[in-house]
Amino acid sequence: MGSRRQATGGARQDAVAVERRTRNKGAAARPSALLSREQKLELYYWMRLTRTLEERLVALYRQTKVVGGLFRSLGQEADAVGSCFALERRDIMSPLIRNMGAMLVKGAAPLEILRQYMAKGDSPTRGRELNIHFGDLDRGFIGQISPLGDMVPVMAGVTLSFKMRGQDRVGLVYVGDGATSTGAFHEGINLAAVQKCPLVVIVESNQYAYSTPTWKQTAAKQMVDKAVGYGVQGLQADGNDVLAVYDVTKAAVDHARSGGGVTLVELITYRRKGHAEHDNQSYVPDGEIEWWAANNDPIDRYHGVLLKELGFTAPELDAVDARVRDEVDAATELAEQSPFPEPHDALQGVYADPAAETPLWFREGTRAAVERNERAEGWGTWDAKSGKGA
Amino acid sequence: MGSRRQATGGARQDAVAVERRTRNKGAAARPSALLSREQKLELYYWMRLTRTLEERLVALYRQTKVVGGLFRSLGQEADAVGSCFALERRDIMSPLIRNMGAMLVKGAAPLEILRQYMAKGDSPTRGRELNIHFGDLDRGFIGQISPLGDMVPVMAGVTLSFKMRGQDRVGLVYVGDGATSTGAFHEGINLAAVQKCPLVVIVESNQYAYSTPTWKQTAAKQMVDKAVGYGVQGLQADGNDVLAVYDVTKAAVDHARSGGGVTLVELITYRRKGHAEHDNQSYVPDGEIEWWAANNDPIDRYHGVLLKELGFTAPELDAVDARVRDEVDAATELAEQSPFPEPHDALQGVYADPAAETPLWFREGTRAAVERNERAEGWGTWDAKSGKGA
Amino acid sequence: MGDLGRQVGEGRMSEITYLEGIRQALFDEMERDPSVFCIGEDIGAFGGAFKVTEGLAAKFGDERVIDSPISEIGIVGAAAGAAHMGMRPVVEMQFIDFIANAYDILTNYVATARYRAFLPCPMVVRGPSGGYVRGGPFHSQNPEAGFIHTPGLKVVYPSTVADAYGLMKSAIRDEDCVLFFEHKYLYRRIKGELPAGDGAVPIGKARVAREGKDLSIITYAATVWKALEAAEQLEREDGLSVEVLDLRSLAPLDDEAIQATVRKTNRVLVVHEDTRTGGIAGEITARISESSFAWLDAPIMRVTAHDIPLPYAPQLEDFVLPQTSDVVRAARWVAAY
Amino acid sequence: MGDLGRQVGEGRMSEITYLEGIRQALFDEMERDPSVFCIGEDIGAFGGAFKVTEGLAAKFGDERVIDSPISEIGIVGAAAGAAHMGMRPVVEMQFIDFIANAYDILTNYVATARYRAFLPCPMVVRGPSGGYVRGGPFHSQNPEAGFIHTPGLKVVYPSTVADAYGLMKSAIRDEDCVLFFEHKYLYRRIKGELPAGDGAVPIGKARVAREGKDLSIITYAATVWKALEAAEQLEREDGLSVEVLDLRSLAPLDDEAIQATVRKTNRVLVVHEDTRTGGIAGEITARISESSFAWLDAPIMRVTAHDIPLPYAPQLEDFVLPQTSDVVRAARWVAAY
Ligand SMILES: Cc1ncc(C[n+]2csc(CCOP(=O)(O)OP(=O)(O)O)c2C)c(N)n1
Ligand SMILES: Cc1ncc(C[n+]2csc(CCOP(=O)(O)OP(=O)(O)O)c2C)c(N)n1
Ligand SMILES: [Mg+2]
Ligand SMILES: [Mg+2]
Repeated sequence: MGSRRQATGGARQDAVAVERRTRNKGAAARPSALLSREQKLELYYWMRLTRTLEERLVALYRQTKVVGGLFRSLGQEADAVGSCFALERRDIMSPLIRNMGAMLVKGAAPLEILRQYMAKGDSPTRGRELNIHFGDLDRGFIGQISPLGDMVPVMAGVTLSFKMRGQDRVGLVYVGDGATSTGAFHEGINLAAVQKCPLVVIVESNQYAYSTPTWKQTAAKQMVDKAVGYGVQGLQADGNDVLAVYDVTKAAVDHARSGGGVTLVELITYRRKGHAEHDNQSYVPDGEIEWWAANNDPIDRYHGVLLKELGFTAPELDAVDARVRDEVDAATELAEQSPFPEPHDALQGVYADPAAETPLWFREGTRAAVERNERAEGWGTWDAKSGKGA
Repeated sequence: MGSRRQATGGARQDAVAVERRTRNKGAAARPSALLSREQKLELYYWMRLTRTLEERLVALYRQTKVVGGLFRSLGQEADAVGSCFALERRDIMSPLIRNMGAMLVKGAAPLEILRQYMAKGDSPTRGRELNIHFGDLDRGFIGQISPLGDMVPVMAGVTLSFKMRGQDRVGLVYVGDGATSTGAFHEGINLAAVQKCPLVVIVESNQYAYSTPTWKQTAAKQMVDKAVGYGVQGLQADGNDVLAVYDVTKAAVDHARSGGGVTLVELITYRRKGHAEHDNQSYVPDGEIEWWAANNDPIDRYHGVLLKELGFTAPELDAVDARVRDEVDAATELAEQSPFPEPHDALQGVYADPAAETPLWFREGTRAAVERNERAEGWGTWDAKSGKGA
Repeated sequence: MGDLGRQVGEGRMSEITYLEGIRQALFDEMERDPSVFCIGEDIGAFGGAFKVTEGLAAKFGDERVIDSPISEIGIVGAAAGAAHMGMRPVVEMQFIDFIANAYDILTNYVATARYRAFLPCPMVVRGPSGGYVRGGPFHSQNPEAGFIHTPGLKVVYPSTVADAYGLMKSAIRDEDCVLFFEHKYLYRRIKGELPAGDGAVPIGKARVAREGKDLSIITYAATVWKALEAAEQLEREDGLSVEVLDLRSLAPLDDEAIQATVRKTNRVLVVHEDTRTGGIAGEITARISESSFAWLDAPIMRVTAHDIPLPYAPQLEDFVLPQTSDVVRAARWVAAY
Repeated sequence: MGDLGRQVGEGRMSEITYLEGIRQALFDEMERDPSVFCIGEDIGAFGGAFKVTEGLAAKFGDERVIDSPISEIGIVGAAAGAAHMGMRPVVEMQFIDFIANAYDILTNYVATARYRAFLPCPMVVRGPSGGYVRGGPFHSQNPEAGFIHTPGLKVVYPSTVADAYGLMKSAIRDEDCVLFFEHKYLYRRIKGELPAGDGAVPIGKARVAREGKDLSIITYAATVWKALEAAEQLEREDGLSVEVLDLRSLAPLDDEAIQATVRKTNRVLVVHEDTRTGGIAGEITARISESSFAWLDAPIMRVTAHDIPLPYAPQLEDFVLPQTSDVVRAARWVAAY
């Protein structure tokens, strides 16, 4: 694996190279140059909120208040936030497990996320689904499911409906570098490409799929190369530069909105935490994580840009950090007070009609089977002597 | 659809352009230049045999002696024959419905094919599977199944086994231009690419998938563009030039054999008959079929090349035609005499163990259920008065 | 009404085929509701492998009758996405056998959308199903068992023209995903009249196809016709009065109708064309056992296909699939028990 | 024996977990037969999401413990191709839920290979299955029903360490494709000893997990343990003598063992964790009805999950899945009938 280790290390250089490529564009041509001062600060806010909220979840996880696994996007906050920031309110986005930042941008509340992770009854899915697997059509995001790739054809259909109805709306779907290997990804992006659906497909090249490095996932030199096989526009950017991410996604969104169809956007980033919190990352070459943490943290980088290039002051940014902490504290307090689901709520809403399932016959208080079966004589009692129910 | 019609028509020019590209290679560099005189004649024989046998099948189909549909490869004979001719005996090939020619090259007998189409009991699948859905590992071909794309991952595994065992063998799998849209194709070629399996994937660009033209199948400009997304070698050739087909496939086979891994080969051809014999091709633009028949028939073209460039004489080629006719006549006679399957043969071999299923209880002579159920009193009789079995 | 409408519409008072019944329902619903659209392979100008959608593209345009790539995952997923946004997609599987390719997205995504995410997913997946047509192992399947097992999906499988028409209407109007299995053996063999009026047939209700008192045959799809044939023969030759229940809906099952016929005749034969082990007959048997054990005068018996991939040669296919004579023989046994 | 062999080997006389039993069988078979190899996502150096294959790559090398792309169709298809050529692949589904993605290639290609093409396809598809672990709708499934319905596939689902070990050996040695479901709730909760000797457990044979005379509970996988708990409680509190039959093999089913227990106790409860409609309990009920109706003193009743996508919150999951108290209550009802 020696030489391959270098290949993984090589991603560093790629990232830098790509960054340069994106940044080299004349500043005026960059959509991010048109962002207001407030919006630029907002980008920082969403990234900081993502990280702080996830850190809070880690604390709750260690207190065993999180039910199930915990998934981090540490080091990928720019990818999620910068891309979703390029959407309009009416656009629809479908996130993956490392796109909590995108969901926040789309209006998901920290309180909702905390309740989800704690499997509370007033969480968005009322305890039915895990972690950030939830959505809201009104706010413009659709919850993922676990089988990877499936959201790509679903978003092909969402955006097909925009086209059919002549709606001025765009869709954006995230897919992991690993999930590009699925048949669902392939069928979905191909269908969207043929139909010229207004869809942006963001491939998050975070170098790993669980423990599997990208070179075991595909022989393609880079994910963006896949665009040509689908006959769609392919763009690539440094996923740890939030403005570059915004710029590239905005270009793709504009392309979609103006009838150009699908763009495959590759964002190059790095997953600094394990697949989930339990994963000890034994498979990561020594020093790799540390390198990214020290040299290419998206929040640190943007913090620097804000101070050094965009004329913000340290107190301004500190104020954002403080606001985020307060919001997460408040949400945590509320979430902890939330009730757990009522067991019987499980019966509601498998179908629109019937609106609820009935409890099965063997459950206390449900004697339908007994009552139906004339000859039934006993329930819950047994006479050992006679060998019959009383 | 007007402009699209031109797109379809444009394939003509593409085909010519590609042909030129392939033919321009220095003749010495062309593997086909190394073929013996006999081999060059053999190529003609296989193409002629394919066509004549299919024509015989049409006759039998009209006599309703064929059970089910009939699938032609008219106009694609060079694609199937030229490509398979590049394999060694020990190599494994997996054909599709329009690769009867490839199967013949690999040793499938006209008699077998006739028996299959007539659903005879001594056909290779004993009446279990349709038409040319059969294989023989000894002769080096594996039978396809209907769900499109599935043979790509299967052949990834076949060639993975070659690699694991250090065998000097290559695999070749055909896939239709339409079937490139399937998840199975994607997952199979990607896996083979990552594993550097010695596999040649031939995409047959015959312009249609059933009634669907290629531009509704993919937005890619050409199928060979898909190679880059899988990080594999991509080659393209005029599929109606049997020597060009041989050359390009031989290059891909050599690449695989020498450890280079997967090649995606696009062969540009044209499906002159409908999807199956019943299909009236109402969806084909006027004149398109006629153009291909008149200007780009692979057998006509090779016939010309043999006479004009390669020093063969008309009597030599006529002799091949005659031999083919005799062989097909003889095979037809035998196939017609073949017995139909015995019904009970259906019970054999779903599993290795148990070796056979038992007939179900309600079948004549099978009273297992009756015998098992003590209280059973009657079988096959009913007394209307008493309302009971006698 | 457009061309197709008139064409088939004229036939309303006269007989149309099962296939035309489906087409007419698609037509009527597309005309009624602009959010209904069709997507599938070769369904546009070509009208589909069996011509079920013939004429629809000409009437409603390419954008509402979409020729798709060969991508069963893609079209089912896309239908789900469009359905979330308020469309009413009808997906054609060129043969229902290929629904296997969409098994994940149907059972994991579509079926659970409402429950896990409160996302409406009103869509229909339809396609030619079933054997007796020498289609071989991949063009003859009856995949209902894998889907009635999936909470969140509905499954219907009509056997008559009126049901083909009426269930398609209800399927398209349903707020959830309905799998609509069409028996290709019946496509052009069965004729019938459409009812006056809307003609929608509610999902979840079985149909007594023939009244009887000695024995009940519970079945659906093509074997309804075999059961009816058998019933006639049994009446003629044995004086047996056989009731035939056509389930029509496989999910949800009509427990009431099943109970009613069982409690009436006290003898049951469950017949289906699908393979035996794990087929829906087991489920029906279990429900009867649970609800009506005390009413049974004989074991509930099953007549089904053998547990064998369906072979293609007529001699073999006929052996593997249940035939009318099998139903007759089995019915005699149960009646005589 | 290599490192893993010694490590686990030493434990042979002492207790090992269910998970270790599976790992040991993989190890022993890979050592015995060089054509055995594993393929799946993250199964190499990482050892798999549940660490079932831990240590195998170190011992047998990357080429025999292959980390694959996220491609369930790809790895199942590749396994089939390799199996044709004489290899013995063992495919891991990271969670068995994702077997849905391979439904086409498994049911259409793999299952039919021998029958339609006389192609041997000896391979195993294995993976963590089942609920009671707060895994939510896509990490808790029991997909056996969709596969026992497919002629050509075998399905096993062990509940003990010895069976996990012994059935894996038989599965790898089988000439056909065996789906090997591993209950993830049992992975580290169940301990036991491996038998001396080869220890292969034949496919198709059930196991009497507890003898009894008043009532039979037929079940498999995690609910075997719930049935045993219930049986103890019923013995203690009601003086009921309950027999528990652990099916172990779901395809083929052990009809003899089922008949034997039914004819012995005359009362049957079928228990499974899978959802109710279309679950395997229906098939078992039908087989009993057909073969042993005359022996039944009570209706065959089912205790199963509710027909609901499995929710994730503990309160909801516990409500939807069958619990020991449900088995107790149901058993009392059947016994008292
Ligand atoms: C179809 C399918 N197969 C396997 C899995 C198990 N699984 C969950 S996440 C994961 C890795 C995903 O990697 P990638 O797509 O790169 O996303 P990332 O976690 O890096 O963001 C795997 C294999 C799954 N969820 N779905
Ligand atoms: C998964 C799947 N979906 C649909 C079909 C139905 N079908 C059979 S052949 C065909 C068209 C195939 O076109 P192409 O791959 O281009 O091959 P060609 O017939 O042109 O050689 C279709 C849609 C199928 N066999 N498998
Ligand atoms: Mg990744
Ligand atoms: Mg084609």
